[in-house]
Amino acid sequence: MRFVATLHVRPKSEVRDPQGEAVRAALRSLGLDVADVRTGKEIVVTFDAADDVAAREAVATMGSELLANPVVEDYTYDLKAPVA
Amino acid sequence: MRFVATLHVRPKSEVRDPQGEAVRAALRSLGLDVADVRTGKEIVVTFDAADDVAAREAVATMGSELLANPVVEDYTYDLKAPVA
Amino acid sequence: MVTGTMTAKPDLPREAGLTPFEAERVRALAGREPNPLEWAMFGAMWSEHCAYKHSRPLLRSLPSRGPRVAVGPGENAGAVDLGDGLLCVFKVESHNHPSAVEPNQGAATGVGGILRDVFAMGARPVALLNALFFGDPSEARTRRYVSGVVGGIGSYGNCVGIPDVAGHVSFEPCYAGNPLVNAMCVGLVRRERLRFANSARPGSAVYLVGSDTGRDGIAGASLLASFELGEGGEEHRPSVQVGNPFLEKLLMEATLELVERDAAEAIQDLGAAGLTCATSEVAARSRAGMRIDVETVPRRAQGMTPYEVMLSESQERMLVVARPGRERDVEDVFRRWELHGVRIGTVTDDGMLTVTSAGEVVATLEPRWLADDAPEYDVRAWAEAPDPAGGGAAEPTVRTEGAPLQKVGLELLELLACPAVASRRVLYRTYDQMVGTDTVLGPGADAGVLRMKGRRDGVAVCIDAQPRVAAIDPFVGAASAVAEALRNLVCVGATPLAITDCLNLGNPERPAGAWQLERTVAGVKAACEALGVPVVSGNVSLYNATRGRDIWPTAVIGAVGHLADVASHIPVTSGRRGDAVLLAGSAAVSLGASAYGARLGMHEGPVAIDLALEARLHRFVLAAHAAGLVRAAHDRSEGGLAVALAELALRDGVGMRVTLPAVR
Amino acid sequence: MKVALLRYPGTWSERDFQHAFSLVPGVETEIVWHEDAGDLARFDAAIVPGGFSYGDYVRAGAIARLSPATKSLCRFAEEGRPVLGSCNGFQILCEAGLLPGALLRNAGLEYRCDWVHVRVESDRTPWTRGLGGQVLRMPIGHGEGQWVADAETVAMVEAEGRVVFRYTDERGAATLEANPNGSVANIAGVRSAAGNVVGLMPHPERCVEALLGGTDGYRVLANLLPEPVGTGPALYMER
Repeated sequence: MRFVATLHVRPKSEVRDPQGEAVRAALRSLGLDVADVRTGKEIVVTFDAADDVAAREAVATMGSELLANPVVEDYTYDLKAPVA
Repeated sequence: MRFVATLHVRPKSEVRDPQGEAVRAALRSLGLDVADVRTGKEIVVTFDAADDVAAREAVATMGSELLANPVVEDYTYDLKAPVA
Repeated sequence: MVTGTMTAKPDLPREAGLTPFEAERVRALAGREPNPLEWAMFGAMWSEHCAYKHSRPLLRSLPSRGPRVAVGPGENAGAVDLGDGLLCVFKVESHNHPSAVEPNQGAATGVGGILRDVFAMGARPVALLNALFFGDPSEARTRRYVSGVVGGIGSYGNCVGIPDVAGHVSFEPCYAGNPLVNAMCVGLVRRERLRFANSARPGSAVYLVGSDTGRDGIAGASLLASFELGEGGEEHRPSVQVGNPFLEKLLMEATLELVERDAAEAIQDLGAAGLTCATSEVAARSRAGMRIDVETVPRRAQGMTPYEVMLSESQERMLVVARPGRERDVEDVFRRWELHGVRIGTVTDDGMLTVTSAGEVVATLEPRWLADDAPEYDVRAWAEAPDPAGGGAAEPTVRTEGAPLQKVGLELLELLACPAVASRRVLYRTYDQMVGTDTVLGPGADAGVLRMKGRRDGVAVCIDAQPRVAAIDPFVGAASAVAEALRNLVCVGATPLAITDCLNLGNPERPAGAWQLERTVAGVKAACEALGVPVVSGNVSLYNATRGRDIWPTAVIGAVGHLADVASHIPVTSGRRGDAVLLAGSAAVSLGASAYGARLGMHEGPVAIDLALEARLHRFVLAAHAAGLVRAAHDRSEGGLAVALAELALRDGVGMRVTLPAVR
Repeated sequence: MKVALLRYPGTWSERDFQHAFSLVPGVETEIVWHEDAGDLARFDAAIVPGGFSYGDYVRAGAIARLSPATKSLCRFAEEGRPVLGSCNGFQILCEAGLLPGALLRNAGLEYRCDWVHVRVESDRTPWTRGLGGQVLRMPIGHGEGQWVADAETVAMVEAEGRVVFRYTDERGAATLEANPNGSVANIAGVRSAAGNVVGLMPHPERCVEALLGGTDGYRVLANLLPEPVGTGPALYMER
């Protein structure tokens, strides 16, 4: 069965985000009253798995093995089951 | 008033996504049956604006002026109004 | 009355990383019980990483004087005189433990730190080099380390815009769980622009400039590098430092402009132990006091305690002491470079480092206690050579006697493809080697060569190590590393001026670790004396081990040489039909510690080095260069004679017909 | 002939361009800090040098686009005066809308520092006059150099002869192996409709002296002079 998982990978809150610092400064230069910016990655994976359980296991592997670096990043995901 | 906007910046469908191609290859090497991968950026901006309308204008400026390059990217956003 | 803001901890000294003996010494110096923040400051400053407790007694024996030496060990970096008032500033540093925790950021912040050491002296960085040591590349974990570390070095150096011109990479099993990342930086400065950390005067304003202070690396580098990763490696994880190379570029330009305008009287970069180290070192070296208020320190996180502000190792920060009356100029330079620079205190004449928070004194210690009075441990007291296995093994049997020719050819191809010998181009291709348009010879050559615009002379730089030899005999390994670095310089026709060294070793508290440290320093000393080259700067990284197994003693040598005329290096195909191919130096043949042996699973002695012969060899090659007789010279290292010949032929696209000398 | 070398926070090859132009007789250069670039009228040409402006955060050149210097650069370009953007400069010119397309991360995601060959596809620009069809050898050093655009733009750029440089082998053939970053149709540089604005990923300022491995960059920079000059100085020239 075909699934679509969207993984959101964000730097851990206590870890510094230089890109966020740069975007905040740039947005302020546009005259916007910006307090804070955090940047992260969003990865949309279209894949096949036997069933819902297998799909969740696959996404967990994607997150922990490759897409998020556990030392400096956390990840969440939402999984869209195939259209009935 | 304080708002939190989350902008999702994604490459246009017809444009290449070198990161997506690399991630797809890597996930397949982990033995996952992956058909397609699209990578994008997620930018969470905490900012102040007079009201909801001003907030939406601010986010539109962020997207079009800096965070997305219209030649190769589209962006969507969701806006969390301040907690009442 | 001094109050601590931390809740009382059962054993504060131990928590800060101090042994009971060291805690007693602290109490004796302070004449009272320090508060928790003060214990943490002592713990960071008396860590092995900052205080070199186990190596200082040995390092004093290294030769550090010479006609060309402008700045010797003890400063942010060493310097040699290139003539006409131009100095070459350089140093190598290790960032091993942070790179084991997070390879990309660990290596990137290692580059950031060594760059700041050089421009803190007022010198403009002109070249970066690195020496990397990994486990077996067939393991997935090693490949992750390699891509993380190389990616980190490239992303940082390329963004700041400093060319990477030379390097060394070793793949040996002992580094599998503990990779080594040594970064070297070379800079240039006019003598009158040289800046130190020892000229702060009472009354002068103290500024902290650069990135906001966060909780990253809380006592990270100083604590991390003072314990084996194996012991509770987990809870060290969160103290990861993240670098911002863009901010580093602004900080570099601002610092160099302050020096140009002569608006700063003392400059110090913030590295291990953060603000605690910078303030205590500037105060101690200037024989002055300093008063700072942590509330003025710009912060990135909310609710940070004075403890966290004083121990944070956030990257890209400098301490700048303004010349009296030049405060506005200093602040203008910060603004121009869009940097956040804040006055955090004043130099005083009461001989005390006093830290206040919202008007309340939270720490007051003599700077000297922190910067200079850490105990020293002479490892010779318990050094002990490991059992016979450490000695030279029996003569390895050479099984290839009279092997058919094509088999030898096949073996050469396999040797050229093995990790110890294979080209590193796939790695250095991801570094910018040409920014600055001064790179005459880059990675792949025997040494990097830089021209200096407006001058005819040039500078040659290289970085080398011999871990396979040192694993058998640490003395010979260290001496061979020095010899190989200088050999690479003379191959490009450069006269060696001085070296910087980074000694990466295991746990010095164990007899074998202590012996290896003592023999390694002795090897560097012997080679420097025999080859007439001083050590002007350096670094020691101890406790490199995984689950109790030490890495091989790894002396990394960075060398700088001088070329009278760089134009003679116009890159043309050097080999021409009919040119003679000569082997100079020792024709002795031994498979000891060879890459060839490694492929067959052999890793035994004997290993030896004839330093007198080495010195004569260097003089010979330089004389031949000076007489214009040499088209190309290449040194025989990993892979031996066959590989050296093959590399030269490949590089210059020529063939060679060679008859081997009689084997002795 | 007075040339402005724009400098944004994070730019680093303005000094390399200054040195390169010092070897071209009759050309004077001035490094212009981005905050002081309000009026470029006194200059005859402008260079947007390489570097990591604003750390290349978000996208290479994305933040530099917002700087006041970029707005006055657009005015300068609209007046028809010669503008050359190399590497980060090319990215900034695309972000600013002065040139078509965009620069994505290299295929394979790795930063590449190498020598490449490029064929001059259009000589209707101040920078490539007299060089049409020639194969130049120049260095590249970038991580985001993959030029892309939508199908219509690619077709237009090719049809109107607005491709200025194309990655090729040493004989001038635009092969797959010669493409270092995956750019569409091996495109290494394009020009504006009027032709006065040119952007390219390679670094001409890094190859103006034989000492550093090549002089083909000299022929691009020296093209600013009234009559085109031959090959660059064979040896390093003391200034």
